[in-house]
Amino acid sequence: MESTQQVESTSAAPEEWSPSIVAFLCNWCSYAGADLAGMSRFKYPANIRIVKVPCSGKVDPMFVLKAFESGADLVLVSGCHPGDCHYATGNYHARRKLPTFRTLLEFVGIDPRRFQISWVSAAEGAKWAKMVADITELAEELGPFEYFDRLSDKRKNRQCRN
Amino acid sequence: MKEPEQKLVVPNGWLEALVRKLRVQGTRVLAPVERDGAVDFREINSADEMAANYVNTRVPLKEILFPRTETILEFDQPSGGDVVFSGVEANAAPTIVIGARPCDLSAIGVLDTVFNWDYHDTFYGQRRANTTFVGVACREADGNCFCGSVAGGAGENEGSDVFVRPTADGALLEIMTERGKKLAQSIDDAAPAAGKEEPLPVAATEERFDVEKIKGWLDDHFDDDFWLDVSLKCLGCGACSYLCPTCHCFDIVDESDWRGGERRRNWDCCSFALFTLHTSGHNPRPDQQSRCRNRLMHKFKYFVERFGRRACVGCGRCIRVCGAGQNIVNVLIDITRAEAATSGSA
Amino acid sequence: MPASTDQAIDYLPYKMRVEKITEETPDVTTLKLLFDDHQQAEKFTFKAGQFGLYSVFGYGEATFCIASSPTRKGYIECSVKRAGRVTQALHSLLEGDTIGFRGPYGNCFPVDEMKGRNILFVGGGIGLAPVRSVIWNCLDRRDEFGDITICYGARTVDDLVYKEELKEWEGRDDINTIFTVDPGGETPDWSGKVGFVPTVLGEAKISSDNAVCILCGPPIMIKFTLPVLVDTHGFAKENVITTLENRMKCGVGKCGRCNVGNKYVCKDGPVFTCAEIEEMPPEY
Amino acid sequence: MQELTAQLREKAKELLDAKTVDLVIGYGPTGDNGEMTAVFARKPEDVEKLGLNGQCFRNLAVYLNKPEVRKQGKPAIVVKGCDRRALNVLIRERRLAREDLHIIGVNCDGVGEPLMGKCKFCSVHNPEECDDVLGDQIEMPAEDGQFDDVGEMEQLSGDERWKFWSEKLGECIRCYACRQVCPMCYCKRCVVEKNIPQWVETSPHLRGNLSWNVIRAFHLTGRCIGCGECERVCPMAIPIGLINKKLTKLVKEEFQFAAGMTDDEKGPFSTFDLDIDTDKGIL
Repeated sequence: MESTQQVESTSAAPEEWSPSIVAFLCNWCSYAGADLAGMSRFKYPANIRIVKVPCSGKVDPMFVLKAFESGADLVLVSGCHPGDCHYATGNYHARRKLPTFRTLLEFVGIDPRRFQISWVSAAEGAKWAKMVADITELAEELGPFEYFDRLSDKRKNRQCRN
Repeated sequence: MKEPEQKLVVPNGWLEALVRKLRVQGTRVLAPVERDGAVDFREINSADEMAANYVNTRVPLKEILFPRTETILEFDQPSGGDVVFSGVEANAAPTIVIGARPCDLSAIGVLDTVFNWDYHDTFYGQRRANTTFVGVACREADGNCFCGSVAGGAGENEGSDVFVRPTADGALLEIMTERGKKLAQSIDDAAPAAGKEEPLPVAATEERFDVEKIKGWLDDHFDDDFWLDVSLKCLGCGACSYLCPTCHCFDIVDESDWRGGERRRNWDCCSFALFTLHTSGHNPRPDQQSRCRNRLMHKFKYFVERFGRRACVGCGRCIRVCGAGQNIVNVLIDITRAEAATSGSA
Repeated sequence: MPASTDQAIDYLPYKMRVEKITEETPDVTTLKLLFDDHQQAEKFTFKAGQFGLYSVFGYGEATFCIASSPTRKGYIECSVKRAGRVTQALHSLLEGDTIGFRGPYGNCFPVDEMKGRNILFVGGGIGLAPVRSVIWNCLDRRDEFGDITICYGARTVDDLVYKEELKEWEGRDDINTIFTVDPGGETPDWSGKVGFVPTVLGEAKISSDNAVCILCGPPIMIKFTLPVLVDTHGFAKENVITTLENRMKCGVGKCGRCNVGNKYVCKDGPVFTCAEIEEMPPEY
Repeated sequence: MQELTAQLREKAKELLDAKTVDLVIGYGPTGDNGEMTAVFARKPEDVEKLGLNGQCFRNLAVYLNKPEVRKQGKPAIVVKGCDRRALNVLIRERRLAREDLHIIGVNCDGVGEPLMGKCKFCSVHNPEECDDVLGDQIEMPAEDGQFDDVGEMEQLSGDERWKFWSEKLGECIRCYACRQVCPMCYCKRCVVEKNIPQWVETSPHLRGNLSWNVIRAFHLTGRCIGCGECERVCPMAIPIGLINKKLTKLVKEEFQFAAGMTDDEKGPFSTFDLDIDTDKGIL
């Protein structure tokens, strides 16, 4: 949780808004894939803040909600391709659990596109870079995620008196 | 029943005119409004919005003075160990509450005691000072109302600033307080009562048990199988307490993220298993029977011993909302019977 | 019913700074706190036995007695065992960090009534914290009191708190000290006793003549120590004084969770005599 | 009905007399409106408090999770078909051992007046695998349209759904009646009470309420048997059952699963199936 709290503030003025994306990446594949993208000098937007997790199967839906509560405009969970899980079956569970959670969010009125799931292997640096560019563009198109932020509007730019 | 400071007679239509006038002045007016089948206090602009028939509101009057959640402090956490924090003003706009029921109004007396008996709670106090209550005698009660057994009944005027007794062609207004007098100045066509006005009959809430017998039994039966029998079906939720007009327990929590946060005061409930749980794992009230016992004892024994009044006003909400079908009236009837049996045999 | 304080409460804490952090044991830390505002510091007074609510912003408030003596002005100390959310946060503070403090609340040990009498202090584990406040209070006015005996025990040598002060007390000739650790908790160089507090206390030569006992520790220790004090040493229950540690949120008699019967621990306590506690329902 | 009541009392008395069980958890009338609430018969003479009628809509399985009830000894419990499904889930999740429990099943043709929604679509009128069964076998086909209300909600736009739920969930007072009445919500410390870190905010504001209600429903995915108790006990009349129902529908469609039909099934999230699981919607 500490990691998502370190997401830096997006600028407050609306004209300068750019999306905040929180990504939960599997340590064994997507995290390495993102690393590879960096080492390969693939350029992709810097809106993404990465939280390393041991497995996509470890991602509890509460992580996703907490990221939204903390101001994320889009949340991504990325793990190994089916069959490649370091723990044999973690991503098979993630493949049931996370889309179900996305459907639940959609049912209460949250745009399901704000919660993305992907499989990116350690070798797919290019896929990673392209996907981040795509979802950043998507997040820009969707605009600021106000549903949760509107609930916590007092947190924004608060001026304390002493 | 208290003797009013002043009695006024008003014709039909007085309420509509009063609300109109208050709204023109910009005063916030709360009244029972029906939405999706539930009646609750909401802001109104016109008396037409008021619910026509209601026994009582779903959420008790207490929420106007003691909201379910409120910010009591705000803080920012810039990097480093420093924290900037400040108090907040209570949200206490001048408010006129119309259509409150006698049971809920007498419950305000209980809250007044709690929030002022020692330290004076500023959040409660500011709202209390800025709120004027217009109570209305109940013409209808349902099977769960038991104010006649524990409090003054459907025509009790205590706790109101202005108490309304509907008549065939208007209402008899009992002006109870200085705040009430001030509000009365905004009421048009009011004439001093001649003393022969006949208010419409109030709802009958007959005495279902002898409330005076309860404390005597509680005094002697802290350890008793009765509490297990009463508590087994209790689910341990907070519905009864949250919707009780006198229950006032609260929690204080901090909520924050990287941008800062706030300290909040939220309703809490002694039926929750974690309410008294120490971090060490020790729990002074470890099971539902001790928690149910505490809730009842608090209302009918501890509060009486401490502050000289009961903390139950007979609104019946706990019966209406209990998912397990717990009925406090039946419990109290059992207690009074047991007390009668012991005092009879002694 | 104690007299009303007739003060307003807005739950706004004093802003304080962590001046010094002392690691007492692996899981107990003592924080020395200074007021940020000098005027507040000057106005602030408290009595031994009173408590306060310490807040780490973002984590919440927790209740502890003030562990320093009211005779030592300008600062307060609290000793915190790492257990839950707030205590963990208190443990991760650094010197210079901001912390909130509300208080002092509650009643106090009857130090003035103890004048001229012999005093037996009995503490167990972190339970020495409230006792320490009275001990220093009495030691700073040493000539006003009779014999002073301090009996303190912990599970292991490591778990003894205020180790430097224990040494100091042991070295003074105007105090009797009995320090003990539970069997198995001793180290090769441990010079004190080995045994549970009630056992060690039972074997000690203690007179209850003109004496009061201040007893704080885990409930299990109190349960077994009380009969020793009363039956073996002849203390009247009115003269055995302890503190209750119920959970609290407001500290000012409103939030409703610290009650034991019709008593609010935060207002009528936390200091009670064992005679008073015996009259209460067993919900503490 | 009177005949069934007599049979139940006789059975309960027999069990208590023989000390086969220490406690019979059943229904009994409270008050005068005929509503049936939980009765705990601990002595043979208590069985007179037991009864059965068409108002036995409560799901008593929840009481098997309460430590205060379990302390009374081995229980017998009166269940309808739907409640029996709850026992299956509890047994599957190792909360209960079948042999520690005496199950008195009651064949049921629906409860409530008017008939409750859950009964119209019920496929388990006759509880299976019981130690005793009361009443005649009931043949009653389930009506179509079990998920019509879910479908109506799905038809709305996202913004309309958000408006609906933010209004409804905004009313939640966090009394946790929904959790306390749910037979599947047996955690000793609920996720909302875990505070290091505080995952779900406990304040009854929309932000906390939204997280709480979403997580509550999610934790019941593939476990909810649709008894509808959560929605029935909600003092603020929030249609939370609809969220559970959406997940029930999803689990049925995506994973061909219905909770509590047997006591050795694996829940949809404790297993996976390479034949039916797809990468649909995954980048």
